Amino acid sequence: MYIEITERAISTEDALKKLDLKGLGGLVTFSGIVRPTDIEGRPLSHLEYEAYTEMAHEELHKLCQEAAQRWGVHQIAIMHRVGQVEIGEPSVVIAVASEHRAEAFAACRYLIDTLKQTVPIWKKEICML
Amino acid sequence: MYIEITERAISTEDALKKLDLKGLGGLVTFSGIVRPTDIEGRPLSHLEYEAYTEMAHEELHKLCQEAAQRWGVHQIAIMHRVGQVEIGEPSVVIAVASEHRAEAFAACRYLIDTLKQTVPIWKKEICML
Amino acid sequence: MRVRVQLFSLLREAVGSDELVVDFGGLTAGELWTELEQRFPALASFRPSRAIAVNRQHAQESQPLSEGDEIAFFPPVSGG
Amino acid sequence: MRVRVQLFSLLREAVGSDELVVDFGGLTAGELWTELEQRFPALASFRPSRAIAVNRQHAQESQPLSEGDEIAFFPPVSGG
Repeated sequence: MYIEITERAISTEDALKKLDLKGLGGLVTFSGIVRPTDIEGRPLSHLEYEAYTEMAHEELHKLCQEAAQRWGVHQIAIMHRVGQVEIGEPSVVIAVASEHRAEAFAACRYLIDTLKQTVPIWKKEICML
Repeated sequence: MYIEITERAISTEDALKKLDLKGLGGLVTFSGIVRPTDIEGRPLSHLEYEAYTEMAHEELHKLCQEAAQRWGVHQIAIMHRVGQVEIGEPSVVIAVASEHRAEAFAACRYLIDTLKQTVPIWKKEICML
Repeated sequence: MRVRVQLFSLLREAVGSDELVVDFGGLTAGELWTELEQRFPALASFRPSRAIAVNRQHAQESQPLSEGDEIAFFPPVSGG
Repeated sequence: MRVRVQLFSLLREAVGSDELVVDFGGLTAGELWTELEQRFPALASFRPSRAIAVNRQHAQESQPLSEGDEIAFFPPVSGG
């Protein structure tokens, strides 16, 4: 289980490198990518993310433990950007490997959905001038 | 929409390179990896995959069109190995990008589930001697 | 009529060939299979599970065939 | 008691500081918020939506506080 909150760029490949796939059969990844417009269609310059870093780490760790209990998945990597994130860059990447695919899909979906609801990270949309 | 049935190694990274993420916000990938044992726990040497290649292409194309209709997702890459595939290697990789994550998750799950049910590809398990 | 028959996976192995060109007096895909069973008795045990494609489309036993069709018989798919 | 208060996102911007050390006469996280609102009226509009963490755990207004606790107030999270 690997958790990183970082100002540096992240990628699906980076998250995959943190997993030990030995013996496992299903690998699911999710990347959330910064879209060029806000919810009302206004063009964005970029996003700025801020985290309560220590608590965000602890909350993400709890989510991973919940996923392990519910679906028996132990190979999980979660990376989240803070600071300025440009349009088209991933702000979050999650990778989950499990013996069979159903568990990896369920856990990956749960992790991103719950991350957005409970983990103390905030996004600020910076509009185009 | 990109479909490849190939004797060469495939990877999540390869599939991602085939997508145009411009303007999209959610990216989901699935990789099916060859496990070291068969369903009864016997050690495997490797797998051999065989395809009715022309029909498999057409069936995969139909699946992509169904995913486009049902979830509005147009950025899909599907790669499947044929021939000998070693333990730990991906036999199939699917990548789906969409505006929002729900559609990418649903389409990716649909594609792998339906691929396994309808696309004319066969796996042969080669046991350890 | 003359049709091209492709066999895959265990059916290919049972017959020892991946493609047959068959002169065929019947009408449907199911009748073609029955004729193949007579020539290759090893196919008989696959009848309950084997699938059919005609011109690269999934098909039923009742599917009528035409001269030049590309027919395929294969066991349940197991890709992924 | 003396507690450390961290503020995030819009609350940080409203107060103009990301951390306060507060000498506090009340008992609960909700009472602490009320005291902060008196010092920083710009916080009042956030009361309906703001969340609370005590020692890095999500908490309710009724949560009793102890000397040295690390309290955080923040708007609804929006990561991902």
